[in-house]
Amino acid sequence: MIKITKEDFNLEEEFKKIHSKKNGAYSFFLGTVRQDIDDNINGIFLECYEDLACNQLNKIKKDSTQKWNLSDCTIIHRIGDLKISEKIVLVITAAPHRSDCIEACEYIIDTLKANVALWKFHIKGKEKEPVNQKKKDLDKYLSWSQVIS
Amino acid sequence: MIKITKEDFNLEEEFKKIHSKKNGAYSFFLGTVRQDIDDNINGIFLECYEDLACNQLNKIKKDSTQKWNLSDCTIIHRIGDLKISEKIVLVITAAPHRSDCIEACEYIIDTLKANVALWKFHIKGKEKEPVNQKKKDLDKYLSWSQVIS
Amino acid sequence: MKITIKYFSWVRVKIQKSHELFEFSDEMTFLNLKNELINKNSFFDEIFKDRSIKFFLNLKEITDENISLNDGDEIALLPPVTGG
Amino acid sequence: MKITIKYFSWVRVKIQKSHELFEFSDEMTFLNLKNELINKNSFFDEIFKDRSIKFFLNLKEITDENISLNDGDEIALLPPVTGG
Repeated sequence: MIKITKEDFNLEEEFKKIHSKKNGAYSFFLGTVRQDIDDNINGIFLECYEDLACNQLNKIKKDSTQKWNLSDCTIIHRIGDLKISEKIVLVITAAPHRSDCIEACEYIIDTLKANVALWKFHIKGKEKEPVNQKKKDLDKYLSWSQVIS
Repeated sequence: MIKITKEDFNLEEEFKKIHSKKNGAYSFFLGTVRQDIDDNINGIFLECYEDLACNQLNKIKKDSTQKWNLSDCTIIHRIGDLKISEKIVLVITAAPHRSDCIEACEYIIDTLKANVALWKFHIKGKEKEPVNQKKKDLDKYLSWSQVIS
Repeated sequence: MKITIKYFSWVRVKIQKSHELFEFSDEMTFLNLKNELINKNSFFDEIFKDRSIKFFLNLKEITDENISLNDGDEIALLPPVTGG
Repeated sequence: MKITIKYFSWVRVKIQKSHELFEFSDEMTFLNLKNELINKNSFFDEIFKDRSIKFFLNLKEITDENISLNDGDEIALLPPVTGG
């Protein structure tokens, strides 16, 4: 399942949707709004080009399912205003064996961060400041090019 | 938190216990009882040398927390009789940034599989057959020796 | 011919709108459009010189600037993404 | 001197008990204990020849067979683990 939503989600409920007796291994990545010590923020705002982002997420799901032989995969991304410590993004990968789902889960979050039409803003008082892309996120994504191609 | 238990657990509840605004990233590994197509089983039985297993899990937690600068870590392992598709093991790692918690989570489950006093049995009718250690699990664990030392 | 242009992230903040509808009488390519826009507003000069911005036409990344545009097309200006 | 021996996995299944209490009158090392057990039951010969089995004394892996044993010690025979 691919979902872009303003709503919060529950990890146990999302697991139940993907849970199957044919799988022995599930890997989850959960990103939340971190209280940065250096950079005092009240929360974040997430902007999305939804039609494009859905296409991009579906392509990531398809590529990773083929490459790692996943049984299934969930990607949920929140949009809009989020407070400190709220959930932002959830990736769940399911497979018969663990190495596949662990590697695929990391690939998915790394690719999402570098390649899906979502933009983060720091909320400081009434201001929303666009967050710059981190070089290390781009480098991490590029490091997969040998694995996936 | 380290827990060896007969009781089931809820992913959202376990996340809430480890959730903190200082973390932006959580990695989960969940192992469940898989319905093996080749090898018809009714479920599994998990035996444990609890005093030793607790010591070993605490050491894994301590090592991985230091090595990857984790904020926190949860390891729950079920024991006793488990039916097909029931949860067996949960690892949650929490860190400010994702690469740390993803790598640490994989280290923890790989180390647990090769190095903690737990033994799996396949339940077939009224028989409980000890499961053999897989060479690939041992090899995977040994592959970490360069990372952790 | 009507072309919608969508703006995201700092581009949207700077131009103070999320999208804009432009009308052109002639047939045109994306390269023609770029020149038209730069003529209308010097802001676009900065945008089209910024190598980090990607351009999408109807949800597909533009790889050839000579691609023809059609009535109802949607073009998006995408700064580097920062989700996750 | 009383020594408890704990059995796990296929060792427990084969010996049909999870633990056993042995009494010895003399001071002894783990090496002495191994020989005593092999004398009592030839099953232990198989166990002590199996390089995959690990031996723990009071939750610490035995690395030196000449380690002295004390009253109340707990020794565990651990086949390769298969949790997770």
